[in-house]
Amino acid sequence: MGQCVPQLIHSDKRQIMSKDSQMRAAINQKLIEMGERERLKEVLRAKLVECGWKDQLKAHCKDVIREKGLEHVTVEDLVTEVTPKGRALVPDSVKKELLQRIRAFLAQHATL
Amino acid sequence: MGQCVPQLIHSDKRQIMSKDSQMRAAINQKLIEMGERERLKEVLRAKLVECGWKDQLKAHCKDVIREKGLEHVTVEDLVTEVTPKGRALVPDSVKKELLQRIRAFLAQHATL
Amino acid sequence: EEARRRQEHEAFLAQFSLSLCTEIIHEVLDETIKETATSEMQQAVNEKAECVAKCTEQVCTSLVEETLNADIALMVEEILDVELQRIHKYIK
Repeated sequence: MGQCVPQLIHSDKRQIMSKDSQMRAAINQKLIEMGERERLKEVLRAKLVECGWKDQLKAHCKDVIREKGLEHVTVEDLVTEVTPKGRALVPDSVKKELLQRIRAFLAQHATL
Repeated sequence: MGQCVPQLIHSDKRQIMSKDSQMRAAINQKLIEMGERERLKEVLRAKLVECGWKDQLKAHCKDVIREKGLEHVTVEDLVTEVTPKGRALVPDSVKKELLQRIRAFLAQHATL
Repeated sequence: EEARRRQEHEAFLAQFSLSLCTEIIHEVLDETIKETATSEMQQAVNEKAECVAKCTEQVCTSLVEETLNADIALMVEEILDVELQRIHKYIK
Protein backbone atom coordinates (compact mmCIF):
# COMPACT_ATOMS: atom_id res chain seq x y z
CA MET A 1 0.00 0.00 0.00
CA GLY A 2 2.89 2.28 0.93
CA GLN A 3 4.19 1.87 -2.57
CA CYS A 4 0.90 3.00 -4.08
CA VAL A 5 1.08 6.59 -2.85
CA PRO A 6 3.99 7.79 -4.98
CA GLN A 7 2.47 6.08 -7.98
CA LEU A 8 -0.80 7.89 -7.47
CA ILE A 9 0.91 11.25 -7.08
CA HIS A 10 2.87 10.57 -10.21
CA SER A 11 -0.25 9.67 -12.11
CA ASP A 12 -2.08 12.77 -10.79
CA LYS A 13 0.76 15.00 -11.91
CA ARG A 14 0.72 13.40 -15.29
CA GLN A 15 -3.04 13.91 -15.50
CA ILE A 16 -2.74 17.58 -14.54
CA MET A 17 0.10 18.09 -16.97
CA SER A 18 -1.75 16.42 -19.75
CA LYS A 19 -4.91 18.42 -18.93
CA ASP A 20 -2.85 21.64 -18.94
CA SER A 21 -1.18 20.86 -22.20
CA GLN A 22 -4.50 19.91 -23.75
CA MET A 23 -5.98 23.20 -22.59
CA ARG A 24 -2.95 25.07 -23.81
CA ALA A 25 -3.23 23.43 -27.21
CA ALA A 26 -6.97 24.20 -27.36
CA ILE A 27 -6.51 27.87 -26.47
CA ASN A 28 -3.63 28.25 -28.90
CA GLN A 29 -5.70 26.66 -31.61
CA LYS A 30 -8.60 29.02 -30.86
CA LEU A 31 -6.31 32.06 -30.80
CA ILE A 32 -5.02 31.17 -34.24
CA GLU A 33 -8.47 30.32 -35.62
CA MET A 34 -9.93 33.60 -34.41
CA GLY A 35 -6.98 35.55 -35.82
CA GLU A 36 -6.20 36.87 -32.35
CA ARG A 37 -2.61 35.65 -32.36
CA GLU A 38 -1.88 37.62 -35.55
CA ARG A 39 -3.75 40.64 -34.16
CA LEU A 40 -1.64 40.53 -30.99
CA LYS A 41 1.52 40.42 -33.10
CA GLU A 42 0.27 43.33 -35.19
CA VAL A 43 -0.50 45.34 -32.06
CA LEU A 44 2.98 44.64 -30.72
CA ARG A 45 4.63 45.62 -34.03
CA ALA A 46 2.71 48.90 -34.04
CA LYS A 47 3.65 49.58 -30.39
CA LEU A 48 7.31 48.95 -31.15
CA VAL A 49 7.21 51.53 -33.92
CA GLU A 50 5.19 53.98 -31.83
CA CYS A 51 7.50 53.88 -28.80
CA GLY A 52 10.60 54.45 -30.93
CA TRP A 53 12.00 50.94 -30.43
CA LYS A 54 12.25 50.33 -34.17
CA ASP A 55 14.12 53.58 -34.77
CA GLN A 56 16.50 52.73 -31.94
CA LEU A 57 17.05 49.30 -33.47
CA LYS A 58 17.73 50.82 -36.89
CA ALA A 59 20.21 53.26 -35.37
CA HIS A 60 21.92 50.42 -33.52
CA CYS A 61 22.18 48.41 -36.75
CA LYS A 62 23.73 51.42 -38.50
CA ASP A 63 26.22 51.87 -35.63
CA VAL A 64 27.29 48.23 -35.79
CA ILE A 65 27.69 48.34 -39.58
CA ARG A 66 29.72 51.56 -39.28
CA GLU A 67 31.90 50.22 -36.45
CA LYS A 68 32.64 46.84 -38.02
CA GLY A 69 32.72 47.99 -41.62
CA LEU A 70 30.20 46.80 -44.19
CA GLU A 71 32.57 44.25 -45.69
CA HIS A 72 33.06 42.57 -42.32
CA VAL A 73 29.38 42.08 -41.42
CA THR A 74 26.77 39.60 -42.62
CA VAL A 75 23.04 39.84 -41.89
CA GLU A 76 23.46 36.93 -39.45
CA ASP A 77 26.28 38.74 -37.60
CA LEU A 78 24.16 41.84 -37.38
CA VAL A 79 21.16 39.92 -36.04
CA THR A 80 23.33 38.24 -33.39
CA GLU A 81 24.90 41.55 -32.45
CA VAL A 82 21.73 43.61 -32.11
CA THR A 83 19.36 41.02 -30.64
CA PRO A 84 20.36 41.40 -26.95
CA LYS A 85 20.02 45.18 -27.10
CA GLY A 86 16.84 44.85 -29.16
CA ARG A 87 15.28 42.66 -26.48
CA ALA A 88 16.46 44.88 -23.64
CA LEU A 89 15.08 47.98 -25.30
CA VAL A 90 11.44 46.83 -25.32
CA PRO A 91 9.71 49.05 -22.76
CA ASP A 92 8.04 47.29 -19.84
CA SER A 93 4.88 49.27 -20.55
CA VAL A 94 4.62 47.60 -23.98
CA LYS A 95 5.06 44.14 -22.47
CA LYS A 96 2.47 44.90 -19.77
CA GLU A 97 0.00 46.18 -22.32
CA LEU A 98 0.35 43.03 -24.40
CA LEU A 99 -0.14 40.87 -21.33
CA GLN A 100 -3.25 42.88 -20.46
CA ARG A 101 -4.67 42.31 -23.92
CA ILE A 102 -4.04 38.58 -23.69
CA ARG A 103 -5.69 38.40 -20.26
CA ALA A 104 -8.63 40.47 -21.42
CA PHE A 105 -9.12 38.23 -24.45
CA LEU A 106 -9.00 35.08 -22.34
CA ALA A 107 -11.40 36.57 -19.79
CA GLN A 108 -13.77 37.59 -22.56
CA HIS A 109 -13.71 34.11 -23.99
CA ALA A 110 -14.04 32.32 -20.67
CA THR A 111 -15.26 29.15 -22.32
CA LEU A 112 -11.80 28.60 -23.76
CA MET B 1 14.27 69.09 -29.73
CA GLY B 2 13.51 71.30 -32.73
CA GLN B 3 17.01 72.70 -32.51
CA CYS B 4 18.53 69.25 -32.80
CA VAL B 5 17.33 68.66 -36.33
CA PRO B 6 19.53 71.20 -38.19
CA GLN B 7 22.51 70.10 -36.13
CA LEU B 8 21.88 66.49 -37.04
CA ILE B 9 21.51 67.35 -40.70
CA HIS B 10 24.73 69.36 -40.56
CA SER B 11 26.57 66.50 -38.87
CA ASP B 12 25.12 64.04 -41.41
CA LYS B 13 26.30 66.22 -44.27
CA ARG B 14 29.74 66.47 -42.76
CA GLN B 15 29.83 62.72 -42.34
CA ILE B 16 28.79 62.16 -45.96
CA MET B 17 31.38 64.69 -47.18
CA SER B 18 34.12 63.08 -45.17
CA LYS B 19 33.02 59.63 -46.38
CA ASP B 20 33.10 60.90 -49.98
CA SER B 21 36.55 62.42 -49.65
CA GLN B 22 37.84 59.24 -48.02
CA MET B 23 36.37 57.23 -50.86
CA ARG B 24 37.89 59.53 -53.50
CA ALA B 25 41.26 59.26 -51.76
CA ALA B 26 40.98 55.45 -51.69
CA ILE B 27 40.12 55.31 -55.40
CA ASN B 28 42.98 57.64 -56.34
CA GLN B 29 45.37 55.73 -54.11
CA LYS B 30 44.51 52.47 -55.86
CA LEU B 31 44.83 54.04 -59.31
CA ILE B 32 48.20 55.61 -58.49
CA GLU B 33 49.53 52.56 -56.67
CA MET B 34 49.11 50.36 -59.71
CA GLY B 35 50.19 52.96 -62.25
CA GLU B 36 46.67 53.01 -63.67
CA ARG B 37 46.20 56.76 -63.23
CA GLU B 38 49.10 57.50 -65.59
CA ARG B 39 47.91 54.84 -68.02
CA LEU B 40 44.43 56.39 -68.04
CA LYS B 41 45.91 59.82 -68.78
CA GLU B 42 47.80 58.32 -71.70
CA VAL B 43 44.64 56.63 -72.95
CA LEU B 44 42.82 59.96 -72.71
CA ARG B 45 45.56 61.77 -74.60
CA ALA B 46 45.48 59.18 -77.36
CA LYS B 47 41.66 59.45 -77.56
CA LEU B 48 41.87 63.25 -77.76
CA VAL B 49 44.23 63.02 -80.71
CA GLU B 50 42.15 60.28 -82.34
CA CYS B 51 38.88 62.20 -82.11
CA GLY B 52 40.34 65.39 -83.50
CA TRP B 53 40.18 67.35 -80.25
CA LYS B 54 43.84 68.36 -80.44
CA ASP B 55 43.55 69.63 -84.02
CA GLN B 56 40.37 71.58 -83.21
CA LEU B 57 41.96 73.20 -80.19
CA LYS B 58 45.13 74.05 -82.07
CA ALA B 59 43.04 75.75 -84.74
CA HIS B 60 41.17 77.63 -82.04
CA CYS B 61 44.46 78.80 -80.48
CA LYS B 62 45.63 80.08 -83.86
CA ASP B 63 42.32 81.90 -84.38
CA VAL B 64 42.66 83.65 -81.02
CA ILE B 65 46.28 84.62 -81.78
CA ARG B 66 45.22 85.96 -85.18
CA GLU B 67 42.31 87.92 -83.66
CA LYS B 68 44.27 89.45 -80.77
CA GLY B 69 47.62 89.74 -82.47
CA LEU B 70 50.68 87.79 -81.37
CA GLU B 71 52.17 90.75 -79.55
CA HIS B 72 49.10 91.04 -77.33
CA VAL B 73 48.92 87.40 -76.21
CA THR B 74 50.72 85.73 -73.31
CA VAL B 75 50.75 82.03 -72.49
CA GLU B 76 48.45 82.66 -69.51
CA ASP B 77 45.97 84.70 -71.59
CA LEU B 78 45.77 82.08 -74.24
CA VAL B 79 45.35 79.26 -71.73
CA THR B 80 42.54 81.17 -70.02
CA GLU B 81 40.96 81.92 -73.36
CA VAL B 82 40.97 78.44 -74.86
CA THR B 83 40.44 76.26 -71.75
CA PRO B 84 36.61 76.53 -71.66
CA LYS B 85 36.40 75.50 -75.31
CA GLY B 86 38.98 72.79 -74.70
CA ARG B 87 36.80 71.34 -71.96
CA ALA B 88 33.62 71.62 -73.99
CA LEU B 89 35.18 69.93 -76.99
CA VAL B 90 35.97 66.69 -75.18
CA PRO B 91 33.39 64.23 -76.59
CA ASP B 92 31.06 62.62 -74.06
CA SER B 93 31.95 59.24 -75.52
CA VAL B 94 35.59 59.77 -74.50
CA LYS B 95 34.61 60.71 -70.94
CA LYS B 96 32.26 57.73 -70.75
CA GLU B 97 34.91 55.35 -71.99
CA LEU B 98 37.36 56.62 -69.42
CA LEU B 99 34.78 56.22 -66.67
CA GLN B 100 34.10 52.69 -67.83
CA ARG B 101 37.81 51.88 -67.68
CA ILE B 102 38.06 53.22 -64.14
CA ARG B 103 35.00 51.23 -63.06
CA ALA B 104 36.34 48.07 -64.65
CA PHE B 105 39.72 48.60 -62.99
CA LEU B 106 38.16 49.12 -59.57
CA ALA B 107 35.90 46.12 -59.98
CA GLN B 108 38.91 43.99 -60.78
CA HIS B 109 41.44 45.34 -58.34
CA ALA B 110 39.91 47.17 -55.43
CA THR B 111 38.03 46.33 -52.28
CA LEU B 112 36.82 49.79 -51.43
CA GLU C 1 -13.74 21.77 -4.63
CA GLU C 2 -15.31 24.26 -7.04
CA ALA C 3 -13.32 27.14 -5.51
CA ARG C 4 -10.13 25.11 -5.72
CA ARG C 5 -10.80 24.27 -9.36
CA ARG C 6 -11.49 27.94 -10.15
CA GLN C 7 -8.32 28.95 -8.39
CA GLU C 8 -6.34 26.37 -10.34
CA HIS C 9 -7.87 27.57 -13.59
CA GLU C 10 -7.04 31.19 -12.74
CA ALA C 11 -3.47 30.20 -12.00
CA PHE C 12 -3.32 28.30 -15.26
CA LEU C 13 -4.65 31.28 -17.24
CA ALA C 14 -2.18 33.65 -15.56
CA GLN C 15 0.71 31.36 -16.35
CA PHE C 16 -0.55 30.73 -19.87
CA SER C 17 -1.00 34.46 -20.54
CA LEU C 18 2.52 35.15 -19.37
CA SER C 19 4.10 32.43 -21.48
CA LEU C 20 2.03 33.40 -24.53
CA CYS C 21 3.06 37.02 -24.01
CA THR C 22 6.74 36.06 -23.87
CA GLU C 23 6.36 33.81 -26.89
CA ILE C 24 4.71 36.52 -28.98
CA ILE C 25 7.29 39.10 -27.94
CA HIS C 26 10.13 36.77 -28.93
CA GLU C 27 8.50 35.89 -32.23
CA VAL C 28 7.83 39.52 -33.16
CA LEU C 29 11.25 40.69 -32.00
CA ASP C 30 13.06 37.93 -33.88
CA GLU C 31 11.10 38.66 -37.06
CA THR C 32 11.49 42.42 -36.76
CA ILE C 33 15.19 42.26 -35.90
CA LYS C 34 15.83 39.98 -38.88
CA GLU C 35 13.82 42.26 -41.19
CA THR C 36 15.49 45.42 -39.89
CA ALA C 37 18.99 43.95 -40.05
CA THR C 38 18.39 42.76 -43.61
CA SER C 39 17.01 46.11 -44.76
CA GLU C 40 19.74 48.10 -42.97
CA MET C 41 22.43 45.93 -44.58
CA GLN C 42 20.79 46.39 -47.98
CA GLN C 43 20.58 50.12 -47.42
CA ALA C 44 24.24 50.26 -46.40
CA VAL C 45 25.19 48.26 -49.51
CA ASN C 46 23.15 50.59 -51.73
CA GLU C 47 24.59 53.70 -50.07
CA LYS C 48 28.11 52.40 -50.54
CA ALA C 49 27.46 51.54 -54.19
CA GLU C 50 26.08 55.06 -54.71
CA CYS C 51 29.10 56.56 -52.96
CA VAL C 52 31.53 54.49 -55.06
CA ALA C 53 29.71 55.44 -58.27
CA LYS C 54 29.63 59.14 -57.39
CA CYS C 55 33.25 59.26 -56.26
CA THR C 56 34.44 57.30 -59.30
CA GLU C 57 32.76 59.92 -61.52
CA GLN C 58 34.41 62.71 -59.52
CA VAL C 59 37.82 61.05 -59.79
CA CYS C 60 37.30 60.62 -63.53
CA THR C 61 36.32 64.27 -63.92
CA SER C 62 39.37 65.44 -61.99
CA LEU C 63 41.61 63.16 -64.02
CA VAL C 64 40.23 64.66 -67.26
CA GLU C 65 40.63 68.20 -65.85
CA GLU C 66 44.18 67.53 -64.79
CA THR C 67 45.12 66.09 -68.18
CA LEU C 68 43.41 68.89 -70.10
CA ASN C 69 45.03 71.61 -68.00
CA ALA C 70 48.48 70.14 -68.52
CA ASP C 71 47.96 69.46 -72.21
CA ILE C 72 46.35 72.81 -73.00
CA ALA C 73 49.22 74.67 -71.28
CA LEU C 74 51.75 72.62 -73.23
CA MET C 75 49.92 73.10 -76.49
CA VAL C 76 49.61 76.86 -76.01
CA GLU C 77 53.32 77.15 -75.24
CA GLU C 78 54.22 75.14 -78.33
CA ILE C 79 51.91 77.12 -80.60
CA LEU C 80 53.17 80.45 -79.32
CA ASP C 81 56.77 79.27 -79.76
CA VAL C 82 56.10 78.21 -83.33
CA GLU C 83 54.30 81.47 -84.09
CA LEU C 84 57.14 83.48 -82.60
CA GLN C 85 59.72 81.54 -84.59
CA ARG C 86 57.67 82.09 -87.72
CA ILE C 87 57.56 85.85 -87.10
CA HIS C 88 61.29 85.95 -86.39
CA LYS C 89 62.00 84.11 -89.64
CA TYR C 90 59.68 86.54 -91.46
CA ILE C 91 61.45 89.58 -89.95
CA LYS C 92 64.89 88.19 -90.89
